[in-house]
Amino acid sequence: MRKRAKINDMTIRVVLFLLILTVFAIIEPAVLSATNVCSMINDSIFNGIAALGMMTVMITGAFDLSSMSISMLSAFLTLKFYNIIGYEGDFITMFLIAGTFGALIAMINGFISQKFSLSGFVVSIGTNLIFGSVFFIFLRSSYIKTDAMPQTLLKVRTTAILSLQSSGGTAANLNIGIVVLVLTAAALWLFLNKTQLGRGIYALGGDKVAVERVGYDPMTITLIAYAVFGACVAIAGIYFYSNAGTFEPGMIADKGSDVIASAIFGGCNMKEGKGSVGGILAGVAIITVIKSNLILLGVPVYYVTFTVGAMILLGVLFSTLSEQRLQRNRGR
Amino acid sequence: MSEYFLEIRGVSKSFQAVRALDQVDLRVKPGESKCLAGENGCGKSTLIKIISGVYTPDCGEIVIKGKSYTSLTPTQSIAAGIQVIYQDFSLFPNLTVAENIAMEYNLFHKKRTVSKKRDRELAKRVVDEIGVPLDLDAEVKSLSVGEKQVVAICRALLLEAELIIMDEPTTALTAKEVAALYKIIEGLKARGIALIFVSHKLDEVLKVAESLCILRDGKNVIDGPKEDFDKAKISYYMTGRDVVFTPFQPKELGETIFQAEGLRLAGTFSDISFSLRRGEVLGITGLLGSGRTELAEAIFGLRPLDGGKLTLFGEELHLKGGDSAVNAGIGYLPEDRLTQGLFLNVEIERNISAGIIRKFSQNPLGIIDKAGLHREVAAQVEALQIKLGDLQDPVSSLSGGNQQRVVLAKWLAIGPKVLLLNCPTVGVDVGSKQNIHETIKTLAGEGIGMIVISDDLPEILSVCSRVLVMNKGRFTGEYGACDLDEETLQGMLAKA
Amino acid sequence: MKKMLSLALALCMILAMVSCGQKDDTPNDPNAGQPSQGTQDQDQNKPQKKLTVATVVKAIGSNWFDSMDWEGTKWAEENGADHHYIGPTSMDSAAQLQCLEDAIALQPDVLTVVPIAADACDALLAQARSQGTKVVTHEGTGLTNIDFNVDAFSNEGFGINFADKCNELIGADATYACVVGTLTTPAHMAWSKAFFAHANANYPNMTCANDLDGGEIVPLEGGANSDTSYTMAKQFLQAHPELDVFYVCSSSCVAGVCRAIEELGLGESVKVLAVGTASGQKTYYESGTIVYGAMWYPGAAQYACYEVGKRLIEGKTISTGDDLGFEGYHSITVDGTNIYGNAWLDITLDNLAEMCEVL
Amino acid sequence: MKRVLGNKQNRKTISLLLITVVLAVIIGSFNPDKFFTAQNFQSMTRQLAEIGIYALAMFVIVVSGGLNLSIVAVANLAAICGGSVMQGLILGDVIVSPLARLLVGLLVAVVIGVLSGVLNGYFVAGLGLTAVLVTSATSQLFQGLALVITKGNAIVGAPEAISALGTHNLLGIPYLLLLALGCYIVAEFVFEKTAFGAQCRLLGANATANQYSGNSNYKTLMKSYMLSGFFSAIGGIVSYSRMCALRSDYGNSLTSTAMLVVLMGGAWVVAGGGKVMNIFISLFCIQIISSGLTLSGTSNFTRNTIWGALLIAILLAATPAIQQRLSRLKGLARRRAPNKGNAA
Repeated sequence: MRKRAKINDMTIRVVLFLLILTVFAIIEPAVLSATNVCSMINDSIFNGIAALGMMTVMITGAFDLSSMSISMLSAFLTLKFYNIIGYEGDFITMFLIAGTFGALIAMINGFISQKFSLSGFVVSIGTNLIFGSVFFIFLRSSYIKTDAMPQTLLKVRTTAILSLQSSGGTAANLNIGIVVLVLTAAALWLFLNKTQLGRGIYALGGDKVAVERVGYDPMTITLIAYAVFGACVAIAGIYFYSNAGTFEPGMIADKGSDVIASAIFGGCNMKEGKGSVGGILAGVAIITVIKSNLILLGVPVYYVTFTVGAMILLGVLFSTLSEQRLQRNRGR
Repeated sequence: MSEYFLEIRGVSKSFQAVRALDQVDLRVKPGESKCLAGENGCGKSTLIKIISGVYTPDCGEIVIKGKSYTSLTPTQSIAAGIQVIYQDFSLFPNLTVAENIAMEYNLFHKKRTVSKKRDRELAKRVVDEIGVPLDLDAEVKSLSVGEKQVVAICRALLLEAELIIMDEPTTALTAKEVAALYKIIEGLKARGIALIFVSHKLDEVLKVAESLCILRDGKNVIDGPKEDFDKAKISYYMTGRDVVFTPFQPKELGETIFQAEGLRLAGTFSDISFSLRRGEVLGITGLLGSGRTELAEAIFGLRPLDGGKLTLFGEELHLKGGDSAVNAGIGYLPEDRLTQGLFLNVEIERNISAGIIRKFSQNPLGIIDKAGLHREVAAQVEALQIKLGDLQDPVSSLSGGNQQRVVLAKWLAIGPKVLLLNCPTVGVDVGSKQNIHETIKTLAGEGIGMIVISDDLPEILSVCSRVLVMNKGRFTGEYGACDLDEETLQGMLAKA
Repeated sequence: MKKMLSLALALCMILAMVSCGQKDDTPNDPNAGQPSQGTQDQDQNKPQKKLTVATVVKAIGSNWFDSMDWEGTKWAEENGADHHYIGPTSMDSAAQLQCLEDAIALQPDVLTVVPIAADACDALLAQARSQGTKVVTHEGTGLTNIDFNVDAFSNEGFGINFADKCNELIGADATYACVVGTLTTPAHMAWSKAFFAHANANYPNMTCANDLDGGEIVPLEGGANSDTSYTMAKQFLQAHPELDVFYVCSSSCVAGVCRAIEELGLGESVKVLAVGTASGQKTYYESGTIVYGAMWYPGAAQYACYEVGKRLIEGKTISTGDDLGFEGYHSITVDGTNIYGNAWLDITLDNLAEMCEVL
Repeated sequence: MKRVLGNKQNRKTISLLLITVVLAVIIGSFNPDKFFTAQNFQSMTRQLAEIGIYALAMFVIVVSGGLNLSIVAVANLAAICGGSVMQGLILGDVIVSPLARLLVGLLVAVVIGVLSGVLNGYFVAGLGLTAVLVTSATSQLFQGLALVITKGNAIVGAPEAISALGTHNLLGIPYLLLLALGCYIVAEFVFEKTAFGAQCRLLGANATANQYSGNSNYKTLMKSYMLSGFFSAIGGIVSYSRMCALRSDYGNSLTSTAMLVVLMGGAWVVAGGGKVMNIFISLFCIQIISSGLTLSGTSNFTRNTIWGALLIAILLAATPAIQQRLSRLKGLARRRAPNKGNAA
């Protein structure tokens, strides 16, 4: 009976994703061309990694608004670190260093909210302001030119793990970033489902009092959850800034709403400590397919924002109503 | 090696000014099932927390299998074979049954990785031992209260517990589930596991315990074998005064106040008909899943009826949820006090006035007549003698009994014509329970239509004048309270 | 309710009294009858009083606008003035308005503004001028309550230049598409409209791939960062395979559009005419995706603005041919309240290294 | 005095007031002759009036247990529709006289605000969807709608009365501040005196218990979203009066500032809590920091950091753990210096 329930939550999201994709493909067949598919996957990399991190914290019942400041700050510290040691960076250490910075920064949120029993959401509003600006008070300029960026990092955007010539003469390049997304998702899935600490995160989300009685230390679990959140968001951040080729603090600010939408769309439920890696990937797929095809479909420039808002609303309506219908005919 | 598994000698504990335990002794032999009884606030939960290592005692010693400790940590307590099943079971609703059972075992044995297969095997072994069918893959959220209890017991057994402490195990259970629990307890005793059974429900105490230790205000009152106790004596020791239950005889029966004909809610209950007359207290009882709570919520308008008619003083009622029931004068004391009945961290005054805000703000701007509201609240508090410090204190600072009186005050404030009470004395000490029963009877006398829905059979028998038995969504019988006793009523519950 | 009313009024009274008490009677003459507590500019021997100058940019934290801080400080040292560099952390006009109001409260002698939404600042600038501040804006086309607006070049000229470059480098029958930061950024819209009008007039078989709304071009919106312009450009390229060139007016969008072109392997067939810092788009010049770019050094415009302000205070008039003392502004052209320098810097592959030094 | 200080609610108000005054003095001293001027007072109060009304729109939803991310988009849409009517762009021929256009424009703006509340309310209260996702989706919906109406270019100019509201003063006090003060008095009245206010607080404290107390959550939540829409519309008109122009992408930084102010007013700390008066004081507090720091020549980065740090400090000071430590310190101080006469 549980097997059926698990699949059902996922099937609703996959059905919604396929529904939107087929409707788009009917209107504009180019949506399913190799180029566009690779392009959509590339667009989903940042959202995917960040949403995975957001989910880990949401499972413990906390909602964090400072994700973009943490990702920006970790990227900045990583780039400065490379400049100081004069190393041009590489595809492995860039993510490890950024992830560590992100984990350390995010753990501050976790510590304050757990130690003083404040809601994570409330703390994140304060720390979002601090993380986003504390380092730039003293710097003459918070901008890093392309020349000053570690050169190998700049190659991230042109490195494709799969490139083929699509029909319309446009190339289809699958960016190496997808490997990072897949590895992060796999690692997080293993951690959350296969390790005792990972189950502790679900336990903390299930019942804050019982988790201590069973033998977990709530502070450790909270710090680990925030560390995973910080690491994921930081990895997404360094990936974003390597693609951008330059560093400006304000660049990443408005990407936060998509990450939150993907997490909630992916079936993340703070009250019941629910959330799964599969659900998140489906949520990210839905948000990306909505946001990355409208111009291709010829939606006039003025109507894009309106259409995105309308589709997210209808999508949420669809998944909630079908979930409620499932709940009812399962007799619960 | 002393013949006792656990000995508590002269343990005291106080929090700031309050002295919770004063030189308490307790002895449990392996395989013995002892009941620790006492009113709410007598210190029994503090004593459990000391045994399970959550609190450290101010003085005295804890001797486990001859080894003496001045204080225990949770891990030491578990290592010594002590397991506690709390009243809320402390399970994880979002995780599966197998995982809930195996989690503490894995943590205790410092397991790093998790394998679903291993968890299922561990869980299966214990569940088969207990002999209660459980779906190991179901999420605990979807289980009934009885099933959750079994999961908690299995978790304790998995850690080879030699002493299991159960805190108020039967409060939320139905009669059938309580019977199943007793069978399990027999099984545990047979395997030499000691049992401490904390309860304030007299009938449970007599049925299960071999010996009894009663506490009052943090001190030992009496400790001895079950044989030399009966119900009256136990309540005397617990409350320090004589508590007598007499069946309720309404003085005179007035005209019909409330009429229900052919009520139907798809998949829950159908053709429910009854009438309520002035002065009587109608009791509705039935097992969990008999639809009694759904019926109450339907009458209160929270669940739209699929069929049937409700008439109050002759006029037909059309309930469309929200405030329509309250406007018509129907009050409902919900089953779960902490989440449905009260606003926990909100002041007592605002809790009591939650139902009558509209009544005291009839002017166009909706301005609340604060003085009038305050007078009404004070009157209710006075009428129900609610013991409280200041009306502005949060309601969470009150004892269980007083909290229930606050919810009752909330409903009496709306001047109800009909009052539905769903398990009115759950988690309430004997003294307050007695007091609430008296209040129900006096209210009935004053002409308010009283319907008590409960599965606490002694309560039904002592408060109600007429009893309707409900099973699987149907009324299976109507009886006068005086020609009924507990055993016959118990039998009828299970009958289809 | 009474409690609330009394508290609120008390609060306002305290602040009002405190501030009025300190205020000297004529706000725009900062040092007449200076209250007793000594301030550092007490020495009367300097011929004219120490100027306070302030600049409000679209957002702080990017090289483009920080250069206005560098040149502003340099000008202030040369002219013995206090320079204030003010701006929001995120490019949002509400945040900029708040910075602008604070800047006006500084009662500066010269105020420079680079408006996110020009008409949003118009009302406030009227107040600034009423208190005697000289308002000299940059990228402020469409503003009325200003003394002067200084631009490195005339917007039409800039747009027309790009149309000519498009014809020269891509071909007379090129299919082009314009990309702006947001549809509400006046300078970008002016350049796109000039490009469109000039192309229609002089290069008839050049076709515009953008939507048209009543004969007017509706450029693509690249958003404030390179990621949104990247996703937008990828889709537009697939929807319009016939496209030959993007004219990208917003410096923050150029990187995104170029990345999209290179990722779709269209580096040979689709080119970019870029506006923006050379250093920010260096790799795309080297890869040949950007065939021609132009920029101006905002720091120079800042220097010119302060210089114009100072001359206005000294009662001088500004006329065509004046020299504002900074490279590109040695002989300006004045057209109404608009001042154009010829501080337009072309960027091509060969002068790339030198341009990267500038910005 | 002891009774006033004793009550926990008042202690928070008094401490907030104290923090504000102390900050005013400290930050003012960086650039006294520019900070303590009527000019600066008016500029500060105009700014905090705008933030204040958006904060009210946010507070209405936070107090009933939700979050409204669409307040700015609704404000822009309401102002754009109202402004277009005022400028005669829409129904220009039907309504000719400027006064009629002004009044109808205001009415249109308020109606649009309330209607947006109905839409938000329908999804959150009717269908029970998460408020955060619904309002962030409707925010994009309303901003998109505004973009469609304005076709990207701005509506320039405003009727004389509107621009006067934004710039003129009455006896030295900006009209905007008086408008904001009016809104706060209305909000204080609603949330302290009326049934709807009490209902909102109960709904915020425990939605299930409110339902089981015979109160209709749907009606209360719908009304609170409509009230939030109403305040958003007024916020839109205030922004319009400050800019005398209308844009679809104005002000998305105001949402986070509004949340900051509502939080400082103590809204989230206790579910269903937060007093309108505390929010009003917090407004002055953050505005003094913002304007004071700009006048003293430090960048917005410093302002954001100090905002964040002050918020965390206020949150921590309210937690029981710190309060015990504080009371122990006070106890220590009292024991060491036994004060004469009054009972401690």
